[in-house]
Amino acid sequence: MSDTFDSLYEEIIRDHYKNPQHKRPLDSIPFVQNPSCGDKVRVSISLGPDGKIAETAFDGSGCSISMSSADVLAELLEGKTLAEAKEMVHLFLAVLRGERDVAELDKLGDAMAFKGVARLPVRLKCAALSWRAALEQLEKLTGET
Amino acid sequence: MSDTFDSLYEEIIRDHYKNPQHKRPLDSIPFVQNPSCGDKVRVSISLGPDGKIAETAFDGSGCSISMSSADVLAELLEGKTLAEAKEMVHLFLAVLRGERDVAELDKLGDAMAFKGVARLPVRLKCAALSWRAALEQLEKLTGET
Amino acid sequence: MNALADINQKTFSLDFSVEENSSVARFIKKQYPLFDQYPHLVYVDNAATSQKPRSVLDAEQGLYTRACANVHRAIYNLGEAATGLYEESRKTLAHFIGAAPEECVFTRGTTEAINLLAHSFGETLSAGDEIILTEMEHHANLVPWQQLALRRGIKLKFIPITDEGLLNLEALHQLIGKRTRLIAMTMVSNVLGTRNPVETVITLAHEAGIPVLLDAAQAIPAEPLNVRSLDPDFLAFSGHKMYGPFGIGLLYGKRKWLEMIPPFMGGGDMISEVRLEGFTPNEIPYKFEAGTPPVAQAVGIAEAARWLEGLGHEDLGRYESELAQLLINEIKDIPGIRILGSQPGAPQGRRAGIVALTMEGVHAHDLAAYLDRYGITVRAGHHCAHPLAQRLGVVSSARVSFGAYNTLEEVHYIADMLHKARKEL
Amino acid sequence: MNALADINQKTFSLDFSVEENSSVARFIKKQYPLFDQYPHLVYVDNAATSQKPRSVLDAEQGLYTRACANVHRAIYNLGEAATGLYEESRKTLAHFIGAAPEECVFTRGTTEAINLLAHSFGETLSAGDEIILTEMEHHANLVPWQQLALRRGIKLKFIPITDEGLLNLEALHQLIGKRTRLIAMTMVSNVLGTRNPVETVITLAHEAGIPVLLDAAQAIPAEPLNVRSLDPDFLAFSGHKMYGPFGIGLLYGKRKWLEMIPPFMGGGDMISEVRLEGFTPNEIPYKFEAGTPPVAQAVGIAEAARWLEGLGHEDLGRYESELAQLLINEIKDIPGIRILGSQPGAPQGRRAGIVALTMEGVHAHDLAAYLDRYGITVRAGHHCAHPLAQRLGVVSSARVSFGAYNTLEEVHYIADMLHKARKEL
Ligand SMILES: Cc1ncc(COP(=O)(O)O)c(C=O)c1O
Ligand SMILES: Cc1ncc(COP(=O)(O)O)c(C=O)c1O
Repeated sequence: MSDTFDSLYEEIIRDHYKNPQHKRPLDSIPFVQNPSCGDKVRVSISLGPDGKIAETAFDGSGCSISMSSADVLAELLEGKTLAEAKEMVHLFLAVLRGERDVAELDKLGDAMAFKGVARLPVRLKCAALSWRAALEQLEKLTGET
Repeated sequence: MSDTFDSLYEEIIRDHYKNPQHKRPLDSIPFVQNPSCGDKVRVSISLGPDGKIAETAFDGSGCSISMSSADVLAELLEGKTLAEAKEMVHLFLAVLRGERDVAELDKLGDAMAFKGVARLPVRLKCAALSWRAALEQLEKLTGET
Repeated sequence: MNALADINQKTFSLDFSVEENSSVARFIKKQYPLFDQYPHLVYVDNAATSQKPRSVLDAEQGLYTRACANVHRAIYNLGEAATGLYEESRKTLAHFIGAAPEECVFTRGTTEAINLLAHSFGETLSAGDEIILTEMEHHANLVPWQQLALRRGIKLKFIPITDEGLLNLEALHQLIGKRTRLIAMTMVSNVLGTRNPVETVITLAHEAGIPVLLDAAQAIPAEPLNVRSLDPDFLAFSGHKMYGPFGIGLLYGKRKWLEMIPPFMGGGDMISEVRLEGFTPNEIPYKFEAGTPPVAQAVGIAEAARWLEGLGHEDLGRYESELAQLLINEIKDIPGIRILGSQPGAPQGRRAGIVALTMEGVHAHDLAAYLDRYGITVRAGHHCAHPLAQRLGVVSSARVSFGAYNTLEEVHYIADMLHKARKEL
Repeated sequence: MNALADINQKTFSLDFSVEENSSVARFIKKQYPLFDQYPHLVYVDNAATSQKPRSVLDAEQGLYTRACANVHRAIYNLGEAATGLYEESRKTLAHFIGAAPEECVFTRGTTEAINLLAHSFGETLSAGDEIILTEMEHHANLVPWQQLALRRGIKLKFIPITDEGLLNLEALHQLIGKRTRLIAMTMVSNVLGTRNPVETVITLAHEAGIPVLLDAAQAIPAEPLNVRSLDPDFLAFSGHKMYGPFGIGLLYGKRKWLEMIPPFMGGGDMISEVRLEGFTPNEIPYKFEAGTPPVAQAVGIAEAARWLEGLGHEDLGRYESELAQLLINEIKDIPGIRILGSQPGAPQGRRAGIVALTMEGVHAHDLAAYLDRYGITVRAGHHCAHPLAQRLGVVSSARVSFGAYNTLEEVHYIADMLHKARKEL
């Protein structure tokens, strides 16, 4: 991966971190935590009348990777069906686990900025945090509908 | 240590092993065991009217080192006072533990044949077995007198 | 002997004659720095520990010289590299035995793995529950259960062995009862060399809903194991007996079991959250890995696994069995010699490359010391299996155990020296 | 700086200026193969693990290439050599801390040592008994006691800390009671760097007849310890934090305690005799060393101890404290920076070479990742001390911790990069 790419990715990550579009105080949703640093995040997902995701928001504290990743996630999920959303989240987590190729992140909008992080076994836990939180919510919504 | 010495030592060890002078069936004395191989030996010490050791015998099963060492021990103790005997046993065990110089074994008759063994951390446990057994008996006798 | 084989063949093969495989072994021996040092050493104490090939030593050193950092929490590159290598090693071992990485817990060795279970699995048992072992267990798979029995009032039962050193499977049917909670047994006896019919035991046990722990310390260097097809619930082995470093081993456990049983040791990495009042355990396998793990040794055992796979793992085991058989043939008529365990043509399984023997009138220590003068390293003692020694009526025996670098010539040489010992001792 | 010192000085000295000691450090750095690989790396995560000097790696390799065998039961020469080296290593470490060899138990590290005690010593306790810890313990000296508390109904009490990160010794008087059975505490905090007044605690405890366990994981690389003068009842440390290998550590225990408490793990070497019905433990220290020990790693940690002694152990610790103090001076005025723990001139003890800090508005992960780009390895997180982090009101902090190879130039460089980070992040 070249330096130019790296800094493009960094730019995306920094932007979502410094100017998150989907961060707002939430409550009554449990936090998901990263035991190794104490970072925590929770995600709320609400469906529209068409059964598609109308709004995704997050809340929490953490490093630039975990917070920007949450913002990217929120942006990505809006407008998707539950099935599409789950597939995307599974794909992202599978890439981080090394089970699928990093190139597949290209399918996930700004999430492609985490290609570099996917090679870092410690930091990928930061990146995964909000996606794990989203998965819990998506499963819950699927159960309810 | 030269080969000539080594074989002199071996000669002494073999002789005590093949033709022990002090081995006979004993009973009512507990065996002392070497956990790493199951070898066991017990030693009986009897005092004469002069308070000196009149007879020492041993009984048990084990390798040439443990059995010859027991015979050497028995030979050495006879005729000694309890105090002298204990000092000798302590010296022998201290040499094996590496706390005193092997050259000091020269003071202990045929026990000098175990100089080579003293360098072998595993086998020195075989050599020490009967001396540990003797020490128990000597302590007991000291308590009684 | 085929001179060509000496040059071209680098893996064992069942298609080879024993002479050809022996020349592979000669080739392999060159990969061992210890044999550079002692070219004439006939090292046949592989059941105690194996020698380590250069690639394993290099892998371990490489971690120290290129990626030395503590794992799991270091954000910096060096730490990411160390964590990556550590987790890669877990994946390599998982692949080696057909498991998922999270089912693989790094331990110091077989002993720690079994103690972990005796505590963690043990905490799920109640007084009166029963565990079935065999009469041929190594102390590592006996004492931890005796300690558990004392702690929690568990009852231990033992599958008896026949005079030939084979498991009496008939008896197992009687032993299995309503309170049986675990069968824990060795796959290969470190004294008898018997390869136990663990497949049959596992089937029987699972029919009765009982989990099985296999002590694979001796099996792992001798045969490829696949936990999906073999289907044990737990499996334990040590790195140092499979050409890997000291201080590392593995406990495999089926996911459902590892998730169910409580953690063993407490400390860093095994927790998810800690308050002064209590803690929440981490997910598997980390829940069982307290404290800084042996990072370099993990990299070493992974390299050993790759090394074993690369040289024809199964064929190597067969070759070692063959050497054992040849040795037995050459020494069985020495007057007063007794070979422990099953004799040629025994019904159950096969004998691993292990031959324990006694020579009448000669103490095993003296035999070992005698052979050592001729550069042959055999172990003498009870081989950490007191009850088995008692069952067989021997105080101590001398044991020859083969590894990947032992040759046919060495077998002949050992046999000759045993004949000589008979005359001279 | 004195150019001569660069060439002649190979040991740290209190008589030296910090510049002179720094040139010793530069000399020492050359003994580390990892720094050959990465000459510009500024490794300051020594509290997590230290790098290993060539002599330690060579000692470990040497065992494998010259004396690789299992220990304690091999009659042959190679086995005697391995056993000899292993036991020599125990003696070296015993001498290093002023103990008798049989009071020194090899473990995987600090964590295993403390878990051993929590089980073995723990078995001598009854419901309602109390153990005193502190609020600044590493999880390794907290979770094992929480587990014990759950198992046996033991009560844990905590010596509180002041806002400055010092132990509140007044409170200790209140905590000691009739049911207090142990005080277990860290000698040096891995977060705050505080060197606790363990001498005072030990005196107090012994007056009340209570034994004391010291977690010396962070203390051992920074100061020579003598268990006869310091007089703890137990002491634990890890090899990998004192320039030794992973996978080895030590538990020291006074003879009377080790003889009294039951064994922990079961297996080979820790027994004297085994029957199917039960076992008799071996003598100390073997009673606590079940299974094949990490032989090569024992040789490695012994070499590390010799290495530390050879370069001026106490003076090295002082030098590291000095570096920490200099770093604090250079960064304390950065806006929004908070240095955790005691500030210059604090009454109790001194600060080890550890500086944990937070920078307002910048997450510790991001700070660590930023510094990593400039080749500086700092740890970010809660440093395995959740309760302490909570007490201090910080989620995670970045920690700089110094070792024998860190120089004054590195301190300046780190300070510069922290200033730069403040501007750029
Ligand atoms: C104070 C303290 N205690 C215990 C430990 C645990 O040591 P290890 O992980 O080597 O067992 C550490 C290191 O992480 C420590 O800093
Ligand atoms: C069958 C068996 N189980 C367990 C062990 C114990 O292995 P370790 O000492 O590596 O823990 C051994 C080796 O001594 C063995 O042969």
